Amino acid sequence: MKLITAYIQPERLPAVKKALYEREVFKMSVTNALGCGQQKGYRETYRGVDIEVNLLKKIRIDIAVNEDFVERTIEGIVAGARTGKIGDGKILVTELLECIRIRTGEKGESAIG
Amino acid sequence: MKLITAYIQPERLPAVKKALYEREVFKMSVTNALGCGQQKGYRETYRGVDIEVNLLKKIRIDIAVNEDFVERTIEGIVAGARTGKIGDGKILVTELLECIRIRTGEKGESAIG
Amino acid sequence: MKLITAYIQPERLPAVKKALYEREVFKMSVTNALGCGQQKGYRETYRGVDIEVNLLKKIRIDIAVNEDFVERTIEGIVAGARTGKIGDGKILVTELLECIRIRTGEKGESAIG
Amino acid sequence: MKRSILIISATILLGALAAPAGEHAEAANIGESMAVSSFALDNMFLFVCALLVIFMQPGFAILEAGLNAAKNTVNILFKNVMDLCLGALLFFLVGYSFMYGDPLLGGWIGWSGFGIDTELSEAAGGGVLHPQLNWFFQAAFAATAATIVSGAVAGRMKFVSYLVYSAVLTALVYPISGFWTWGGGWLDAMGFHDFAGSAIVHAVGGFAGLAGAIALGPRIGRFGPDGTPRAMPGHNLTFAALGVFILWFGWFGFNPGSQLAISGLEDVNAIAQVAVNTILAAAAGGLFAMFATWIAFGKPELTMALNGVLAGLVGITANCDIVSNPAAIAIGAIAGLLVVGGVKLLDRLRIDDPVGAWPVHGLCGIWGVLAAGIFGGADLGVQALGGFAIAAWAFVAMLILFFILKGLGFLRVEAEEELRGLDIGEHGEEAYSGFQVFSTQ
Amino acid sequence: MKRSILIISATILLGALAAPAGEHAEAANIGESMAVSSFALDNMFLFVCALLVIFMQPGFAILEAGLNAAKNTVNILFKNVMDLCLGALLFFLVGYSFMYGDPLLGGWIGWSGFGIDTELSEAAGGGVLHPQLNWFFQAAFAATAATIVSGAVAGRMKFVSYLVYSAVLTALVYPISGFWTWGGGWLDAMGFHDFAGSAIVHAVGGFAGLAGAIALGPRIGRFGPDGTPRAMPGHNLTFAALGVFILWFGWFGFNPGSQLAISGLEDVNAIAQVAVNTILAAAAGGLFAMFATWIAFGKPELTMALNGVLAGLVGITANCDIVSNPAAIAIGAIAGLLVVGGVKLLDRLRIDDPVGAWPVHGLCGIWGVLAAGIFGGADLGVQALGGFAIAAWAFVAMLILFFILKGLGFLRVEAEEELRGLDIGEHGEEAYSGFQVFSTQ
Amino acid sequence: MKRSILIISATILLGALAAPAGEHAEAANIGESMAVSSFALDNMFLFVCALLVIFMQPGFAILEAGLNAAKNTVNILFKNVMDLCLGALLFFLVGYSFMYGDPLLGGWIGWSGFGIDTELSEAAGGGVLHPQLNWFFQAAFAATAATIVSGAVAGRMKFVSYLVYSAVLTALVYPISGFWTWGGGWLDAMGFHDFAGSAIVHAVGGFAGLAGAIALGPRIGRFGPDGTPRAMPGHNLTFAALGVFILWFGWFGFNPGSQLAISGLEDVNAIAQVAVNTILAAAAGGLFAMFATWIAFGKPELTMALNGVLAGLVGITANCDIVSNPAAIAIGAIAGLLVVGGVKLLDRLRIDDPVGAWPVHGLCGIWGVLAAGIFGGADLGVQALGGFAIAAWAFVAMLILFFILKGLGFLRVEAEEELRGLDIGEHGEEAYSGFQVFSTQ
Ligand SMILES: Nc1ncnc2c1ncn2[C@@H]1O[C@H](COP(=O)(O)OP(=O)(O)O)[C@@H](O)[C@H]1O
Ligand SMILES: Nc1ncnc2c1ncn2[C@@H]1O[C@H](COP(=O)(O)OP(=O)(O)O)[C@@H](O)[C@H]1O
Ligand SMILES: Nc1ncnc2c1ncn2[C@@H]1O[C@H](COP(=O)(O)OP(=O)(O)O)[C@@H](O)[C@H]1O
Repeated sequence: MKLITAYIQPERLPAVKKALYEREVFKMSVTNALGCGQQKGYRETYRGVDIEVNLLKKIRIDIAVNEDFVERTIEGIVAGARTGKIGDGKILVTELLECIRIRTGEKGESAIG
Repeated sequence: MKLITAYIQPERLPAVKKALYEREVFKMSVTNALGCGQQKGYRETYRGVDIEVNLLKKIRIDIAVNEDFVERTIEGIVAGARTGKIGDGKILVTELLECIRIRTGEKGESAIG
Repeated sequence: MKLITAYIQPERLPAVKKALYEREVFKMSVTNALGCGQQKGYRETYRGVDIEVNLLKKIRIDIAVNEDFVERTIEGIVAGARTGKIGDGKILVTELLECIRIRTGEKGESAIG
Repeated sequence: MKRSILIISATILLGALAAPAGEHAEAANIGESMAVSSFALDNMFLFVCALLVIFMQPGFAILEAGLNAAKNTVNILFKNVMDLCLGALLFFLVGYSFMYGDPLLGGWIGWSGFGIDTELSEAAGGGVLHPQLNWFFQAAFAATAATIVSGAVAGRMKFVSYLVYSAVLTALVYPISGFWTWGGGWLDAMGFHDFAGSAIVHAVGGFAGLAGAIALGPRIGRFGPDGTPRAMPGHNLTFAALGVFILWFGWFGFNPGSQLAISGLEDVNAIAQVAVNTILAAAAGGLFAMFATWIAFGKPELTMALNGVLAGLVGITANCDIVSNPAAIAIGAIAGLLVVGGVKLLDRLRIDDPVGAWPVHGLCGIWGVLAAGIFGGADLGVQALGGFAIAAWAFVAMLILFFILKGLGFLRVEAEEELRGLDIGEHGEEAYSGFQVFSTQ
Repeated sequence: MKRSILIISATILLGALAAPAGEHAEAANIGESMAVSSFALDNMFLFVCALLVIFMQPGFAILEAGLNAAKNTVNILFKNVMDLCLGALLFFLVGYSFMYGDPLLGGWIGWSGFGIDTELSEAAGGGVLHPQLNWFFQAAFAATAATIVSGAVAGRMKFVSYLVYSAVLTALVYPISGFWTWGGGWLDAMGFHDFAGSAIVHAVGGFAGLAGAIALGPRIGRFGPDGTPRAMPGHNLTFAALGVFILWFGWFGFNPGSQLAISGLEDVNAIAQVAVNTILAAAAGGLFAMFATWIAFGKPELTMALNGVLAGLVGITANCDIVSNPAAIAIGAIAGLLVVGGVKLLDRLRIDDPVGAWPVHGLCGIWGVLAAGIFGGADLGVQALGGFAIAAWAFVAMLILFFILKGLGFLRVEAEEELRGLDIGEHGEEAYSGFQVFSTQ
Repeated sequence: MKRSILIISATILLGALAAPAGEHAEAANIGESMAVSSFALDNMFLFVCALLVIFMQPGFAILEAGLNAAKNTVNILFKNVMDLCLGALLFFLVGYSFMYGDPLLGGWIGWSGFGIDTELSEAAGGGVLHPQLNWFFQAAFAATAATIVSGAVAGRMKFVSYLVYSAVLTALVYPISGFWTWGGGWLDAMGFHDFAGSAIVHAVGGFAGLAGAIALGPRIGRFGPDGTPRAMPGHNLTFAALGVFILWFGWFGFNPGSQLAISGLEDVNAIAQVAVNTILAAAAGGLFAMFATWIAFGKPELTMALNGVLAGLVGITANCDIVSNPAAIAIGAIAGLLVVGGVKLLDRLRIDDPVGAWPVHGLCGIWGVLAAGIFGGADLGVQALGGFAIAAWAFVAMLILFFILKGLGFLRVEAEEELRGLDIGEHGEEAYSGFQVFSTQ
């Protein structure tokens, strides 16, 4: 099992969800985050004093998947999130040792879906 | 060492904290998240237009533990969070390579607690 | 590749960012979190009723790095976040299997930076 | 666009003066013009004061919203909006007639037909109130009584039940006890003194709220399994503070306006004293409630100080016309202490009144009519009787209604809906879209 | 610090009375003093009502802010602040003169020089308005018309274009159609009845807003690719509700104040009736809009009920002086239903009016002048003509302006700026620093 | 419920007229009734204006709250509530007596006993003010002066120290310099003109705030190690904008109310001019501050425009009765530019005034009294002297107090408490429970 974590532009979330649904990935967790990357920030002023805003709003998506879903999940996220502009984001993949469904106590691959 | 990540219903947080305390797990980090799973969402209307809300409020808990605490931590989360209804959530377990206490610079198993 | 996750005091964020920049770590994602650890909380009252606040505000930082950056990233976080007081926080390190840049589709080590 | 009749009458007047004959006619004209002038002045005063009282509605709305969880905000706002909508329509239809009509059933209620008069039935003059404006002022009071309750029952009551409650209170319960004093009923005959309504308005609302809080039971998680109270903090204290400031402002329509006229020398004297007593009592209430929390809990607490200000205002309402400035300060200070005690008392009794409607309006409403006896020379026995009668009436009448609704299964929402918030369950609409709001309890 | 002239004149008066001779002089003195008294009373009434109308500005500001996304809050607030700043300055410079000046160009516009008079040109008396105070009252109305639009064009219009629009509306468009009726122009000559401005103020704002919404096109994501509307919920309904309460309060300056005098018996009668009709219509509007959403969507919806209150207020504005209390309830109830229908209609037409400015002010503004015919005895044909003429003027004049701005590329912000929010793009300043706010659409 | 005395007197009057004899008596009666009428009208005007000034308190409260971090909101709200509570009680006890009592110590202070009169000491008439209402109006001014400071010292001052400061200012410092002009002291004797208190109220508050900001030092992180200023944005600009709108509204009690009477022809003329000048100066201030930021920083900034509106209001306060409409626009426009410059100046001096209390109230307060000389014909030398004397008094007196508090270790909270927020440290209560709020600086 793998844990797929993606940081995307906030306004791409609906598109990513749609792309994942089409690929039969229905489960995910979403958090909002601030990101710092190649995308340069923007400037604000407040009462005449400059503020450099270089932590930009991002959305973080976490999806636990079985091995056979890894490829299509990544592909779905890319399909939904890519605009070709700096700031589109990153996908990180880590090994998932165990997954437990709290409601039933099921473990492992069957608990993921 | 393992990193245990759980997504639970927000209103179960006090119960989960209590269950973990009883099992001598005192450290954790909590984030709020939105989740999408088997639990179906609900409908809102705004000025006569339907909104389908399928990202539901969840609480994410991260706990770094030593091997001998893994079982009881999982068991504690389940004890506190389970209601038997859809939406109770998931627990994910990943391998933790290193843990450092910033204050002292301690590393490894002794830094966790 | 490694994924470095740190929980720090909110007011240390600017210092941590500065320390990381000086060490040429420019990319990161920031989330706010609530933490429970050795730092004891504080008490509030609301209309004469006590509230024990033991989930304290923390900032979570996630940084995906290549192997040769692991040491200096950890060192930078410690440099920026350490005050020597309880509550300074923790750094967790996990194995990162894959990293994908959404914009270009690049994978692996070159996608991280 | 129009021109006033008076300029014409003034012209006529000056014309008349040109003729040496008819001096009495002249004088009569002058007298009439002056009467109209006083009439206009008094009705303008009433109009302005009525507006101030109407403006108390948003004060209540955002105070109550601010002192409750974010997840119930739409519900609370909606209840306050409907209190004014329903209140105005029902007080128009029947409430006003019940309250100020001719005595019926041995003086326990009034009646003089549906709706309200549109024309003056007497000659215009100082102290004569236009029936439409008089209704306007009184309707604002009725809506105030109704809206006090919405805070006490917040977070768990079905919206439809609330509408039923609100309709019954403004159409029936408030007008009946109102008739007893202001309508010229039996309490008025006994000399009961409640100048602007500590009991008639506030205790009615406060005790109706207590009935609601009892019938509903506490919110889930408000008391631990062993009965220890647990705080459920309000989601926006800026709104709460703004609400209290607005109420304080509106109260200067409530109290001074209850003089109902300003054109006479006595009226101005009374209004001046009432206004000063009102601000002093509120200030003392806020200050002493703050000190009480500082001593009792170790830190000065804003929400209690805000309640203290309101407690001072409620406490002075019955007696502001008959007590001295220093007495007003004393009355406010005691009210500020009472409200802190009242909140703790409810906690001990495990009654969940999220905004403190009973300590503020119920308890201090009774204190206000008693203080009229203690500091203002009114008959203390009559004051106690009147306060008790009005509070008991509101409490019992509404308790019956709430238990009927409970019996019908209409009173309280499901536990799951309560936990998720009434905004989603009752209205399918959330107050703070886009904001990340925790709802962990 | 000063003392009034009247006490002196009263002394003179009493002195004069000491001399048996000169009784006519005495009487003349009395007449004059009384005229000044009425003058003072009427101007004080106008002053108070003008303040209430000015206070509607924050009502609009926070209602519109609350009904839009958090990321556009600074922009909306700024537009509302500037409506009052620009409005006051331009209505001072030329607007007032266009609206209340001597007829020009065959009665289509007025003019009598820049600025406003500083002195009374006639003898003081009841119903005589001080020119500075009269301007003060009228300027508040002009700013109201302007500010209605800012909600309709929210979330996508360039700030600089909005300033141009606001200047043109208060300096030119509103004064011209205002002149037709209130300035004594051709509609006034035909007997068109619009007491406080359902059409002259509200329909002008509502139809100008519609022109803006059409010229701009909908916000990104407001309609799906297949045209199905998608909700973009407001970020703070507490502000929205508070805004509506403030507007409701301010409306009692708008409607009763339009009587322009209170010193005569007829004035008091009119004001009393107007005030009661105003509150009843608003209450009915809110109640019926709530019922409509309950039946149509299954749950009572707050934002629609709030719009219903405003719809009732707009609907009664033209006719509150000539309809009975029950008719006022009917007018408000129908307005409450109309506003729900109007919102759905715009959705069907794929016009994006984020706060419902057209359904509330445009549609119900027209309804108000028609209702003056249906319930108040005004000539229905003239009412329909007047409503149409005013709405068409505002719509066409502003549509031309908006398309000119569009042609110049000044009208709408870039898509990326729109998605990130106008606060960052236009002002480099965010409204809720520190709060974690989602902006996923 | 009561009836006015006037209807009776009117009846008596008419009765008297029936008798041909005693025409002088008649006339005397008429004169008396008219005097009471004027008295009632003037006192009603004062009452309404006092309410408007009291309503400025929530304006200040939410403006200051909105312009600061979320973590200090409870603290700021609490300070504003206590300014009014303490202010009313202390101004009642001694402040009013210091300010309007008989000259003492060679005319540097007044005194005439504790508390306030309850009865008229002269015959009722136009321009005669009821002592209780006069106090009511003046107390509102005192509370305004006090509350200006709370913004300047926000985010780092101990609550208990703030209470001491607030008590000293309203009980002693404000009344003393107030006595110099309004109490008939030495500045009044020199002909110093400060109609509604640009210097007496606003400069006192602004310079007291400056003293506080200096004594406290800047918030942690406000200036970089090299002294470059760093922005600490306000947490809720909707509250800030609403606060400014409320202040603007309340200012129409502040300025026109300072005429203290409306019953005479001259009074109406003055009030009309004052009201129009007030709105024009505010509008110009907002517009020019916006333009200044647009040119200087590239984007129009809301918070500065809001400050510009207030700057215009403060600037016109001293001279609104003696300048023309165009001069009012010029005064406001200059104030709007001054405020932007003042904010930058403080940044350069590394003084941290979180809401700009000194640029708005201090700097533009001085500008206001100077403008009375430049545009209004007052003696410029005397104006400069008066402005300087008042500002210096407030600054020095409060600086001493603040340094005493500092010496006692009571002035500033611990660094850790400051970082976590004063709401937790001082009050154990947070303003936005449930909302996820960042506090990274
Ligand atoms: N090495 C990293 N570690 C953690 N988060 C990252 C890393 N690189 C990028 N991110 C996240 O992805 C977001 C987009 O990155 P950015 O470099 O701007 O995009 P792109 O890869 O398209 O150039 C960042 O704002 C940040 O949240
Ligand atoms: N595969 C997954 N990846 C990430 N998060 C998940 C996954 N499955 C479930 N979740 C999280 O757990 C929550 C509860 O899941 P749900 O399927 O509704 O519960 P249950 O397992 O009891 O049916 C979801 O809202 C989501 O936040
Ligand atoms: N075992 C853990 N698992 C998850 N988060 C932890 C753990 N230990 C510490 N944390 C996070 O780090 C923060 C600081 O921990 P704390 O124990 O107070 O600091 P210190 O290690 O300096 O004593 C906590 O508030 C929590 O967010």
